[in-house]
Amino acid sequence: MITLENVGKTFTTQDRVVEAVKNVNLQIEKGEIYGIIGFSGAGKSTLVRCINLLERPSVGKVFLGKTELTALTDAQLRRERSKMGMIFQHFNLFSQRTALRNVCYPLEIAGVSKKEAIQRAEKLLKLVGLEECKNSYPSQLSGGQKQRVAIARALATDPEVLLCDEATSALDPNTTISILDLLKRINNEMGLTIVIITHEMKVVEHICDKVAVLEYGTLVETGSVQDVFMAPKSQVAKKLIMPKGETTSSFENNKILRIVFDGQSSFEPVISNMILECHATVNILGANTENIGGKAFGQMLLQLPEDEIVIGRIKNYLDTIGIHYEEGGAPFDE
Amino acid sequence: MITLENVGKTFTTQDRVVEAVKNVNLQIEKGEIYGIIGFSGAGKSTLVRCINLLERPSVGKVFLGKTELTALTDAQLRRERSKMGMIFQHFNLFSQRTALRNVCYPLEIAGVSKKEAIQRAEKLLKLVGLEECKNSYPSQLSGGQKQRVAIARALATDPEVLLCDEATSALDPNTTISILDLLKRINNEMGLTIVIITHEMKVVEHICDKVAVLEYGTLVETGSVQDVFMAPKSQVAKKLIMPKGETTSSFENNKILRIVFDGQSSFEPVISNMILECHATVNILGANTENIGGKAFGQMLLQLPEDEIVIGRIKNYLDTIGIHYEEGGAPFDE
Amino acid sequence: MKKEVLRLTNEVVTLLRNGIFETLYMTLVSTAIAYFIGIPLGVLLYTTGEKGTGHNTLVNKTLGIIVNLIRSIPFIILLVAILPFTRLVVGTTIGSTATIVPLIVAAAPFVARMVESSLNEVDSGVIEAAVSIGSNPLQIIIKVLLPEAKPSLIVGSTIAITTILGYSTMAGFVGGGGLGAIAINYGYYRYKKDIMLITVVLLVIIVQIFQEVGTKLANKTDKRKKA
Amino acid sequence: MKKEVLRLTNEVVTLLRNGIFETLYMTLVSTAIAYFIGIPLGVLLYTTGEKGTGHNTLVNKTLGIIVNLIRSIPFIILLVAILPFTRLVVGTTIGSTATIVPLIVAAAPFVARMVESSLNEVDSGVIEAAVSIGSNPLQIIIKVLLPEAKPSLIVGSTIAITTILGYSTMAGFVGGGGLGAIAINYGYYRYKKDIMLITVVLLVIIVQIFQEVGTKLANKTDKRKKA
Amino acid sequence: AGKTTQESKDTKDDKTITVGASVTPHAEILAIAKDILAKDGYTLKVVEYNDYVLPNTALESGELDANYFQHQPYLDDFNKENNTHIVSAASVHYEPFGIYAGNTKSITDLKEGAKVAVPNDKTNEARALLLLESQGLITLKKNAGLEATVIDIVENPLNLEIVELEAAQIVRALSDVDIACINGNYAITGGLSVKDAIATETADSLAAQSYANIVAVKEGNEESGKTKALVKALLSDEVREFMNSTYDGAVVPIF
Ligand SMILES: Nc1ncnc2c1ncn2[C@@H]1O[C@H](COP(=O)(O)OP(=O)(O)OP(=O)(O)O)[C@@H](O)[C@H]1O
Ligand SMILES: Nc1ncnc2c1ncn2[C@@H]1O[C@H](COP(=O)(O)OP(=O)(O)OP(=O)(O)O)[C@@H](O)[C@H]1O
Ligand SMILES: [Mg+2]
Ligand SMILES: [Mg+2]
Repeated sequence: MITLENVGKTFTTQDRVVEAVKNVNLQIEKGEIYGIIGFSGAGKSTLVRCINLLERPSVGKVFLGKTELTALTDAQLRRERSKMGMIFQHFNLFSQRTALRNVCYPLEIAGVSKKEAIQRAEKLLKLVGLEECKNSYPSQLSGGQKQRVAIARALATDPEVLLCDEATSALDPNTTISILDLLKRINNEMGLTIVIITHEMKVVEHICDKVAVLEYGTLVETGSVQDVFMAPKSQVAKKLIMPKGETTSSFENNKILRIVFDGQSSFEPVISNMILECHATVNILGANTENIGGKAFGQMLLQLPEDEIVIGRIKNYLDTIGIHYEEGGAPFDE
Repeated sequence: MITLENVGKTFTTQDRVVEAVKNVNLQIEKGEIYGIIGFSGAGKSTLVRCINLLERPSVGKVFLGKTELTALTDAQLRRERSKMGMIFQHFNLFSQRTALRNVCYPLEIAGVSKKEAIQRAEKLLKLVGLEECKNSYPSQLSGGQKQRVAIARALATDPEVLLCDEATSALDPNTTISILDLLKRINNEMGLTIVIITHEMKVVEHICDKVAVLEYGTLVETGSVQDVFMAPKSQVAKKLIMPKGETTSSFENNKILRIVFDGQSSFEPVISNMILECHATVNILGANTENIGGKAFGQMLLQLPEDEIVIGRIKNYLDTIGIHYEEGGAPFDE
Repeated sequence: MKKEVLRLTNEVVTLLRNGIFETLYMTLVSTAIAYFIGIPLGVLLYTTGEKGTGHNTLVNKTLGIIVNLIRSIPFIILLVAILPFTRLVVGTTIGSTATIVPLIVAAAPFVARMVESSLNEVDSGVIEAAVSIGSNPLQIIIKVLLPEAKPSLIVGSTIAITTILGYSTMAGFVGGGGLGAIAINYGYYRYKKDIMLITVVLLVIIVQIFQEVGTKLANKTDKRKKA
Repeated sequence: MKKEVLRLTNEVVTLLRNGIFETLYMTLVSTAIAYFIGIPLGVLLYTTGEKGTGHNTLVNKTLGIIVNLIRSIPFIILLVAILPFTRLVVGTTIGSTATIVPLIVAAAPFVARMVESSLNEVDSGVIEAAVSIGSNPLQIIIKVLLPEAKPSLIVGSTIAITTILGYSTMAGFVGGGGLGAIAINYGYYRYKKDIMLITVVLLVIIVQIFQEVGTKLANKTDKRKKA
Repeated sequence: AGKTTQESKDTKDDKTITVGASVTPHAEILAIAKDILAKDGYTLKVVEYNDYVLPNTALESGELDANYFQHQPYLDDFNKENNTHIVSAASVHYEPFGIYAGNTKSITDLKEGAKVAVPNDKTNEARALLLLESQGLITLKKNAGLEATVIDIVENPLNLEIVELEAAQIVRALSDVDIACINGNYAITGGLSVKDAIATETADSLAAQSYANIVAVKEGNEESGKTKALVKALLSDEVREFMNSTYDGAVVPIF
């Protein structure tokens, strides 16, 4: 669907020459959700802006399907652009239009009748949870509301390609998930190709098929999310995917917790869920569990981290899901 | 340090009356790092803007220390404001000033000599990793670079209070952590009070002492991060802190992995780390591990989720840290 | 004496009533038409300019020189120079209607520059947003540039209308009448200070009304600022 | 006949040289001083206005009316009305220097409105940023409003200087000279089309230079747009 | 009158004569006088005005040594209104006023509602109206005299539409009116010939006498060296010769 051939973009300012994008070759297939990650200033926005030629590459070619965008006349380029929606890092909403009329804009351009445009725009605003704000102007919206208007606007004309420059950066986790699910659904149903810049790895994991890692304008790693996230090769990817400081609990103390599964809880990955939800690292000293008729029986000995908050959280979690536990105790010696 | 008394703010637009903030009472102590979370549109930005009276509350009083800000003359208010730094959701950089001169601005206002201001600004830009961009104008910076300039600017005059409206939303995880560490350090060293709006729960966990949860302009929960994150009471807090979709792996299959600790790896929370880093949920069917001279011995039986990516990632992780494993196998029956 | 004053008052009232009418007629009609010409001209100047979406140095320079040419010519000379044109358009070279033609010719380039400067202030981000969707240049102009610049355009038009009202003062040269001509003919040349004063007061009131309406409208139209 | 033309040419050269000098002198000096007065005035209009940081209806309205008052008075009447003032300031009421005084008086309110409209376009976000730091009103004006509006102010000044050059044409009425007066006196009153033409060409060149410099400067100063 | 500061300033440079004048024909006539004055060791500086007020105010304030643009009735009126003290030093010429044909070729052909252009400045307008009255087209109020304006028309049998235009503009608007009253000098610079006029002020008329253009100076300066030199130069044969040859009857010397 999208092909970048040796694309490069250089900015020259008074005292710097920034090669924001360097010799990038990239192939994005139809229906793919392609994540682009990299440190701040890596050139992600520039790269994506090169796709719809908002930024004309200094060198290289850009193709949409079989069409070389970089070789088109203005009129032809406009036709190709109308197949692409874009969500900007800074939203770029029309300040003099209401939320509703912002979403209507691409529909107007596409020649949709006014009535139809409004209907569709209202539906889209509802999808992103903004039906109440439809008559508000951008200056009257919160950051996340603006971002959602931008998302609705980009989706208005059922584009074939959606370019997202941090489409969920201003959204809380819940809204983020619902927006991502929305994108995923459209991707499934309509075969929408999505290019998504993000610095939230969860977003990549949640919806991307492939991912490209940029560093100083260069593509240092590309591949399926599976491959890259499973085994990041480049230093950057490793840093992005497993940033330091995530799993550094200390175990100097000897807080031991004995958990007893007495058939009360169904056989579920209790410990995994606990670790993930409490963001806690525990040391499994011993375990002996059995699945009897879908119920969990047995016990498990955990060494807890030092952090009191985490310990509290773990206990609270176990209380919530109704698992018995005892503090202290030595490793069992069956 | 900061006290809000019955603060409310109502916006009236053509067709909506938005009570963006309703009857908020909040006490933020000196040296505290106070997180404010809530869904998009909850009123977080408005609330924080009420603290330095960028938004004058429709009702209620705002105190900084013992001073009632809402009762001050303009000149007095200016003096109080000069003790507060603010990072805006949309950065609000001076478009006609370079990065360096943006950071210099508050110093100029504070009457610092030009030379000194530049020195300090350069130091700050270095701290946020932007020494190279110091002569670039905002329009020549990436989203994250702009945000970091805004952070440096807010810190320039060593304020007593820092108000952050999503200070790291445009930053990749690594840069986020380094910025948060920077804030934490200043907080420790200088007793800086920080109010931070964020939708990244990790940010709250990483640096906040206390947290307030807003919903439709109302404070539905406040408390130490420990308490709130350990046992969120309100529905909103629960949703924010444990958003759905995080831990829904399926275990319908019967992928079993036997891990053997043969003294090669040091005694560390291998499984916890694996779960966290691979974002995987595994079911611990059985375990028997021993700590002998700091080395791990024993074995563990894990039931893996269905997702091939996750399985791949887990294996890759184990390979990386040098732990042996075998596929298949039944629960051990020692 | 008393009778004289009364008599005068009656005539003066007619004079001033006509003056007000002529002034409003000349100013409003020529402003309207000047905008009708000036907006496309200003848009063209902007879009063919360095930052415009249809950058074209040749067109831009040519247009710029034409605009500057007209702007450089003293109004009286312009008025004379286009007499044949005026006669062609309105069939006469005297009276308020004949004044409107040179007023438009003089005002349109001014308006064009004002429009150009307003468009200059439109955020480049929203233009990009429109471009990225595949809007054609005309759509960008009509649906983005002009609406986004609306508050600034309205403020500009307040300035322009007052300036055009100033030009219309010279209407006296060609028998166009209007308050300005009255002020000059009666107040200035004939030492009727009272008439001059009344006329100036009327002019101030008219300008003030334009200003108030313009400012109110601009504020109301401006959706960028918080309430 | 030939000799006549030659004699004329010699004289005309002197005439035009003086004209150019007088025009530049009047225009530049009065524009400079008009800005000196107009910027604070425009800033005051903006800051006391509805969206300004020092909103004050009374000051704003009063100032607005004064500005409109001066803007409403026909230039010739203004010129006469302030004759005593002119004499007080420059010691004479004839010549280019004497013209500068009424030019300034007429131009300053115009400049004030142009400045006001430029400031109107400054992003409210950056003003908030400055306010949040505790900047006082003067600092906001000098360090934020004016610098942020700089490109727009420069474009505005190009419009203003051309308008003031237009006003200076009327200098002929008071014996102030300048190219405009030459064009009128020779072209309009004496039907010397050739001199008029040369004069107009010179005026166009001058305006064109102002325009080029203004546009270049504005583009160079504008750091908002991408390269 | 004692010596004012202006006078003492004048004496500082008593070889430069600054004269305010209308553009045409006054400034042109002064250009001839300039050469003559040069022989007497005087430098003549001409300040051109398109305006009838400022040359007098500038003269009163001493910035001008003399002016040359007006006639006695206007001056008297000006002195009265502005409390100034300007007097005539000499009468130089007069500009016969004429009615010229526009769309209507003679006065007798004028139809109901015909348009008649007149100058819009005070003295010229009155002159034009008086001329129209003398042709029997309108009747002016008694005593209206030299201050007559359109308002003072009491009888207008043909219901003529009087259009007030800037004096120099009338020639250009000729084809838009039926007839026009035009100053001789503007007629001639505009390409008309005085001979073409369908009616003119007679040289012996009240108007011709009253409207002689004068050299005016500040009271007390009538006998000053500068004034004498200026008057002498203006009333010279060269100037008379120039007027006759250049203006073709539109500017008539009266010396
Ligand atoms: N100037 C305004 N006029 C009208 N409504 C406003 C205005 N500013 C904010 N609001 C409304 O007030 C509510 C709270 O806005 P606020 O910006 O405080 O939200 P927020 O919690 O910061 O959201 P986000 O996380 O999306 O930035 C929203 O519903 C918004 O639409
Ligand atoms: N117009 C410009 N002129 C000069 N330099 C620029 C310009 N635009 C971007 N840059 C530089 O190019 C580099 C890449 O910028 P880009 O916006 O693509 O980064 P990014 O990966 O999107 O970063 P972020 O995650 O912070 O948004 C940065 O170093 C930036 O400073
Ligand atoms: Mg970016
Ligand atoms: Mg917000």
